[in-house]
Amino acid sequence: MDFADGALSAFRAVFASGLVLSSLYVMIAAGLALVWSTLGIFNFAHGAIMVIGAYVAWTVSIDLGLGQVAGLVAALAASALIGVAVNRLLVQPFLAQPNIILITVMTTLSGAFFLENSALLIWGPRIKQLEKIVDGNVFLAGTAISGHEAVIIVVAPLMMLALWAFLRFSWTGKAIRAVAQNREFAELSGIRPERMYAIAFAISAALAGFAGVMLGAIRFITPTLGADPLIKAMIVVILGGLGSIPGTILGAYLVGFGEAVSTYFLGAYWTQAMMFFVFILILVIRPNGLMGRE
Amino acid sequence: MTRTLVFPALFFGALALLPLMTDDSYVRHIAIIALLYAVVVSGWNITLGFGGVFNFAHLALFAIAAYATGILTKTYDWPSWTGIPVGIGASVIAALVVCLPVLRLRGIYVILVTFGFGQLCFQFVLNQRELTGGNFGFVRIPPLKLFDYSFRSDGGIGYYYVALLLLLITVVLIHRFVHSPFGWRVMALRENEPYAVARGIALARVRLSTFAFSAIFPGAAGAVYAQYVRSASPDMFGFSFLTIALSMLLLGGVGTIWGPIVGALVFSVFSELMTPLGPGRYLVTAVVIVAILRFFPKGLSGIPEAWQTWRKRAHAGRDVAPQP
Amino acid sequence: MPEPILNVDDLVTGYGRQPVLHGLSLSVLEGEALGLIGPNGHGKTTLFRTVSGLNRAWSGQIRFMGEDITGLSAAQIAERGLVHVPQGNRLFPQMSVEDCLDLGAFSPAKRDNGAATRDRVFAIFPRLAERRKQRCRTLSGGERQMVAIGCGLMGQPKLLILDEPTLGLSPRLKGELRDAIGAIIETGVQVLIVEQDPEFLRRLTTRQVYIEEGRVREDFDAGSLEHDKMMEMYFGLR
Amino acid sequence: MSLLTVSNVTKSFGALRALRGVSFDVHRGEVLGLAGPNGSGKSTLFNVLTKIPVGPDSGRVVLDGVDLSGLRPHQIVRQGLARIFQTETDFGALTVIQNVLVALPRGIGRDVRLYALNLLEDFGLADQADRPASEIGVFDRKKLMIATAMACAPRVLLLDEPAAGLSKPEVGAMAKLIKQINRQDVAIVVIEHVMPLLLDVSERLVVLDFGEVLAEGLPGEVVRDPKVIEAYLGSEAQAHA
Amino acid sequence: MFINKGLRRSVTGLAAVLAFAVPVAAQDKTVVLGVLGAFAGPFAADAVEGYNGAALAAKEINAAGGIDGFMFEVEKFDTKEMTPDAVLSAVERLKATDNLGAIVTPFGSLSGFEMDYVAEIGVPYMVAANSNQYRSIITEDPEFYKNTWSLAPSYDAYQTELPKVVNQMIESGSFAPENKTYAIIGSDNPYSMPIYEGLKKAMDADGWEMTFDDVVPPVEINDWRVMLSKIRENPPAVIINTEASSSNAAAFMNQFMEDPTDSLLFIQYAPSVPEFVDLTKENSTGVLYNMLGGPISAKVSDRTKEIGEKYAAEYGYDSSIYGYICYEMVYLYADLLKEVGDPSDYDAINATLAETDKEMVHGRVKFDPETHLSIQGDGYLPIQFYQIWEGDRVTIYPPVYATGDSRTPPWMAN
Repeated sequence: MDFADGALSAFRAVFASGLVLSSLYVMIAAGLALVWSTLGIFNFAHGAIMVIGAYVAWTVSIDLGLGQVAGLVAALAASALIGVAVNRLLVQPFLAQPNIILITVMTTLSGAFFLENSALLIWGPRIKQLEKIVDGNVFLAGTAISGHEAVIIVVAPLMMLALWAFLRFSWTGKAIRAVAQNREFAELSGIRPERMYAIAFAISAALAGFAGVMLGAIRFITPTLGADPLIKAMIVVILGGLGSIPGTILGAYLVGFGEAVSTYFLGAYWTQAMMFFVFILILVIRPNGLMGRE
Repeated sequence: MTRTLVFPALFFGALALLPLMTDDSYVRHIAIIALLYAVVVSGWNITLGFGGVFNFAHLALFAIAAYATGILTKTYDWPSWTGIPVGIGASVIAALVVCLPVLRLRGIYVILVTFGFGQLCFQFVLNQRELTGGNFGFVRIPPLKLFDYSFRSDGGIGYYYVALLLLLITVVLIHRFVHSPFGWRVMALRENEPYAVARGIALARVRLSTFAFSAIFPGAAGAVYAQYVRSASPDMFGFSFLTIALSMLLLGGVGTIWGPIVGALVFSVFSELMTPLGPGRYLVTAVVIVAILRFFPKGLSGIPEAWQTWRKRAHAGRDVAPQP
Repeated sequence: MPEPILNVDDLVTGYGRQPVLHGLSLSVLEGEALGLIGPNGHGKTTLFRTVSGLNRAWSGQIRFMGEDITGLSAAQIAERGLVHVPQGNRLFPQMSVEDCLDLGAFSPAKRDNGAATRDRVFAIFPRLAERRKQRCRTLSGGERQMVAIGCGLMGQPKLLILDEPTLGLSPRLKGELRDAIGAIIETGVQVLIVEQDPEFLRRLTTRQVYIEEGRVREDFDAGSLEHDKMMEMYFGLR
Repeated sequence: MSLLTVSNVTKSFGALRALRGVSFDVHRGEVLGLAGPNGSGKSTLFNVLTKIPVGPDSGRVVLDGVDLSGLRPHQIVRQGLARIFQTETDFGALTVIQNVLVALPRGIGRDVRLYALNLLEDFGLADQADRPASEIGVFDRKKLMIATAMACAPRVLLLDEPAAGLSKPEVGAMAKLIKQINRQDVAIVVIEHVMPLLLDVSERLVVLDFGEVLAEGLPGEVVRDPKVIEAYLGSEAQAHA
Repeated sequence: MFINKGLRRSVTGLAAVLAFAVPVAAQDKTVVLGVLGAFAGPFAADAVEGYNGAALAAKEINAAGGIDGFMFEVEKFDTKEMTPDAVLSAVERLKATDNLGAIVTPFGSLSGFEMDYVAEIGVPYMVAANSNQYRSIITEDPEFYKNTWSLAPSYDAYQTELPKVVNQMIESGSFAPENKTYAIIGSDNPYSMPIYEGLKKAMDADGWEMTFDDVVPPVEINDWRVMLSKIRENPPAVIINTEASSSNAAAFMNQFMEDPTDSLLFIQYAPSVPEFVDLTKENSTGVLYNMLGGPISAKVSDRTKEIGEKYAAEYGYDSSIYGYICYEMVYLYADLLKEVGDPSDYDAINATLAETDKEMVHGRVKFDPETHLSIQGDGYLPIQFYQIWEGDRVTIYPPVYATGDSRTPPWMAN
C-alpha cells in the first residue's frame, strides 16, 4: 500500500476518532461545566445523574415501550429533578460554611454513591441497552462513523452553544453568572441566589441525563456507567478553566483529539496514563486552566 | 496531666485486653482493619485537619506502601520485617512528590491534582502488570515474621497487637506534634496563610514536612495491611476506598487527635453491621455522612461541644448571639 | 413631622460573636438626604449591610416605608425600593456595562421599565453609554462607581444607599460624581450616603450624622458641619 | 541615617496603578506616620514591601543595606521587617502564647516559653497566655498581633491602622504601646486614620495620594499643607483653611 | 487475671453486636451455602446471578424434601468494594456462620487471594471463574488447598484452539483467505494477556504472519477507529481481539463494521454476554467467539435448556454463565451430602468432592488433582466456538456440540 495514502487514511481516522471522542466529552462535560464554571461547585454526582437518566429512558422507552421521545423527555425531567434535589440537599445547606469546597466534594460524592446504588437496587445489576437514535453509518472525512455518533458530533457543540447563549443573553443565564461573580451585589440587585443555584443545577443535571441517554445507546448501561465519563469530564472542565464555557469546549476537543493522536503515536496502552500526567502538569503550570481566570 | 492520661490509658487498656475477651476471629479481623484505618485516617488528619490542605492523595500513599511492601518482600525477597520501613519510605517519597505541585495550588485544584496523582498511580499499577499484578491485584505477599514467629499463627493475634501498637505510636506522635512548635506552625498556616508567612513561617518547608510526616502513618499501616491480608489491589486507589476513609475522618471530626480514631472505629463497626443491607448500606452511609456534615460539622468529637452550646442556649434564652 | 421613610430602631448586630452595632437608632425622614460620617471600623458599612438584608440583625427593628423589613432577604428588600450600592464596586467583573445595568432591574416588575431607566442612567453618566459593551473589570475606578450607582438606579429606588461612592477617586472625578448624585437627588430619589469627605456630604445632604463605636454620636443640622469641627474630628486640631 | 530605603516602588493591578514611584526613607529608631485618604495605596505599599502576597513591579527596597528583592516573604520577616494587618488577625485555634511561639525565630535560647511570656507581659497579655486566641477581646487580639510581630525581632515594624475599631481610651493605650515599642530601638511605620493618634506618635509624616507621595515632613506642618487638606476634605476645603 | 466485670460485659456486648451482623441460623438441620461476591459495584451482576442460580437450585431441592432432612439456605457474603480487607471480612463472616456447608461462588476476588484463608477454614469451596489465578495458587501446594475446586477449566485452550478452528473453516470452504496474515489486539489484564500471548504463539506456529499488534489498557474504550485504521492499512486475513470488556468489544464490533476489511473477525469471550447482540444488532452477524466452561448450547443439551427455562421463569431474564454453574454447584453439593451424610464433616465432603465425575450443564466435570481445576478437553469440559448469526449463537466447534456450520461473514461475502 502506498505510504502517502496510508498516512492520509490514518490522518482521517485520527480526525474522525478525535471528533467522536471530543463530542462525547463535550456532551458529558457540558452540565458539569455549567455549575463548575458559574457557581464554582464541582459536582461529583454528575456521572451518577447520567446513569439515572439512562435508566429512566430505558424504563420508559424500552420497558414500558413508550418510544424514544417519551424516554428522552422522562430522562430529562427525572435528572433535572435530581439536580434540584442535589442542590437543595447537598449544596445549599453548606454554602455558608467556610470549607465549602471540601464539604461539597464530600456531599456530592455521597450523592453519587446514593444514586449509583439506588440505580442498582431499582434496576438490578444486569446491563441494559437503549436504542440508537439513528441507525446506519455516515462518512466523515472518508471514515465511517455510526449515525448515532454523527448525531452526537452535531448535537454536542450545539448544546454548548445553546448553553453559552443562555448564559450570555437570557435574564436567567445572566443572573446565574451574576451570582457566581459577585453574590452580594447580585442579591442587592434583587436576584435570589438560591433560585439561580436551583435553576443551574436543574439544567446541569438535565444535560447529564441527556448525555446518559446518548451514551446508553453506544455503551451498556450499568450502575457504574458514570464513573469513567465523570473523570474524563473532570479533566475537560479543569483544562477549560473556571468561569469559561468556551474553555470547556476547547478542553473537550483538546482531550478528545489528544487522546486520538496519542493512541496513534504512543498506542492505546500509554494514552490513559499520559492524560493524567498532562492533566497534572497543566494544573501546575496554569492552575486556572487554559482559558481560566481568577 | 494525670487526668489527661486517664482516657488514653483506658482506651488502649481496653483494646489491649480485647483479645482476651473473645477469640472470635471475625471480631479480631474487624478490629485489626479498624485499627489500621484509624492509623491511616489519623495520618490524613495531619494534612487535611491540622494542615488544612485538601490532600486527596493520602489513600494513594497507603496503596503505594502496600504495593511497595508486597513487591519488595515477595518479588525481591526482602525480609518481611523490612515491610514497615519500606512502606514508610515509599509513602514519604510519594508524599513529597505530590506536595510539590500542591505548593503552587489552592482550594479545589489541590483536591483535583492530588486525586489525579492517585489516578496516575492507578494507571501505573495497571500498566506495570508484570510488577504489580495489574488489575487483578498483587497476591501472596509474605506474612510478617519476626525471628521465627509468624504473625499468622495464633489466629493472627500478632497482627492485632502490631496494629494496636501502631495506633498507640500514632497517638503519641500526633499528640507530640500538636504540642510542638512544628505543629503550631502547621496549624498557623491553616488558620491564616498570609499572616503565618508574615510571621516568618516558611510555607514550602513546613508544607513539605507536613506531607512527609503525615505519610509515615499510611506508610506503616499500608505495609502491615499488605502483610496481614497478603494482597494489594488497585481498588485501593479508587473512589470508594477514598470515600470510606474520608467518611471516617469527617464522622470523627477533623483537626482533633481522637476524632479520626473514633471515626474509624465507629465507622468500621457500623459499616460491618450494615452488611446485610447489601447495596442499601451505601444509601444509609451517604445519608449519615451528609447529616453529620449538616448537623455536626465538627463530627462526633464535636457533639459534646454542640450539646453544651445547645444547653447553654436553652438556659440563657436569647442571650447567646446568633452566628451568621 | 413627616413619617420617616427608613426607621432603624435599637439595632444590634456584628460578625461571629463580636458585636459592631450596639443598639443603633436612626431615621431617614421623608424628603431628606442623610449623610453618615465617622471613623473607619465603627459600623457604618455594617449598618448598611444590615439594612439591606446582607447581614442579619441580632436584635432591633428596621422599618422601610412603614413596613417591617427586618429579616427579609436582600433581594426582597431591593424589590421594595430600598437599594444599597455597596462599597468597593467590584460589580460583576466579567459582564458588560450594559448587562450589569440590566441586572440592576432584575425583578420582573422593574424589567419592563428597564430600557427607559437605562436611558436615564446614560443621561446622568454619558460616559457609561460610550462604554456599554466594555467589561466591568476593565473600567477605571470612577467608571465602576458610576456603574454601581447606575445599577442602583436601575432598581428604581425610593431610597438609595451609597457607601463611600468617592472612595479612591480623583478630585475631578469626585466633583463629577457629586454633581451626578445631586442630579439623582433632584429627580426625587432619596439618598443615604456614607462619605469620608465632609465637604462632599455638606453639599449633597440635608442632615449629617456622626457615627462612632457603633452608635450615633452627634446629629448635625444642615450646613452646621463646620470646617473647624471637621478639622478637629479628623486631625485633632483646633 | 536610613534603616529602610524605599525607592521608586510601583505596583499595578490590571489598569489600576496603585503605586506610582513611591520613595521614602525610614530612619533608625523613628516613628514614621503614613497618611492619605482611603484608597491612596497605603496598605498596598505594606503588602508590596513585605511581598504578601507579591512584591513590587519595579523599584527597590533596601533594609539595613540588604536588598529585599531576592528574598521570599518569610525571609523578609526574618531580615527584620514585620507588619500587622488592618483587621485583627490571629491563629484562632492556637493559644495566645502559641501565637507568639510560632513567630519566634530559632536560636532565641533555651527557655522560649519564658521569653514569650515576657513578651506577652509587655503587652499585658500574660494572664491570657493559655486561652485560645479566638476567645480574647478585640483590643487584645490587636495587641497580640503586634506582640507576634515583635516576636519576629523586627528592626522596622509596619503597623496598618492599629487603632481601627478601638474606643477612645483604647486608642490612647495603643499610642502608649507604640511609643513603648519604639523605645526598644524599633523603627515604626504607622498607617492610621485616627489622626490624633498619628500626630501623637509620629515624628515625621508621609502622605500618600493616588499612589504617590503627596507630602513629607513634620506632622504639624504636613497637616496644614493645603494639598493634604484638599486630599482629605475635598477641593473646597482649602478656602476655609 | 482480674478483669472488670463491667468491662467484660461491654466487650462481650460488642462481640454480640458484631455477631449480630451474621444472620443467625435457625434449625439444626439447615445447611448454609454461601455465595461470596461483590453485590454492588462493577461485578455485582456476576455475584447476583451466581446467587440466583444457587438459590433456585436450593429452592428445588428443599421443595423436594431436602437431602436426608437437611434443608439448604443460600446466603450472600458480600465482599463490598472488593478491597482485600472487605473480602477478608466476608470470609470471616463465613467462618463465623453456623451450619455452613459450602461456598458456591462465581469468584471470591479477582486475584483469588482469599483462598489462603478459605483453605484454613476447610469448608468446601467451589468457584466458576478466574482459573489462572486459582491454579497458580493451588499448584504451589494442592494438598493445602484440598477444599478449593474450580468448576471452570484451565483457560489454556483459549491460547491454542483458534488456529484449528480457522483451519477447519478453510477446509469447509466458509473462509478463503488470500494470505495467512493476522492482526491481534491484547487487553492489558492478567486474564487476557496470557491468552493474547498464547494466541500469537499458536498463530505463528501455524504459519500465520502478524501484520498488527497492540495492547489496550483495561479501561473504557470509546473509540477504536485509530487502531482500526492502522489495521486497515494492511488488511489481514484474520483479526483477533482479546478485549475482555463486552461493552468495549461491542464498540469495536460496531466500529469495525463501519468500514469492514476482508477479514475473519474473532473476539475472545466478550460476545458471549447476552446483551452483546443488543448493542451490535446485525453488525455482529458473522463474528466468532469462544468460551470455556460455558453451558453447552440449549439446542443440543437438555440440561442447559431445562436450567435456562427455569431460571428465566423464576427471575424474568436469561441467565449468564454463572447462573447455570452455581445452580449446578448446589446439585453437586447435594450429591456429596447424600453420600457423606454429615455437612459438618468437611474433610469427608472435600475428599468426595475431589473424586467428582459428573455430567453437568457445561460438560463432564472431573478435577485435575494438580490444579484443582476441571479437566478441559473433548469428553470433559469442551472449548466451544460460536458464530453469531442474526442474533443467534451457533456453536460451530467442537463438532459434537455443533448446532450449525460456520459461514462466511456477510462483510466478506464478495
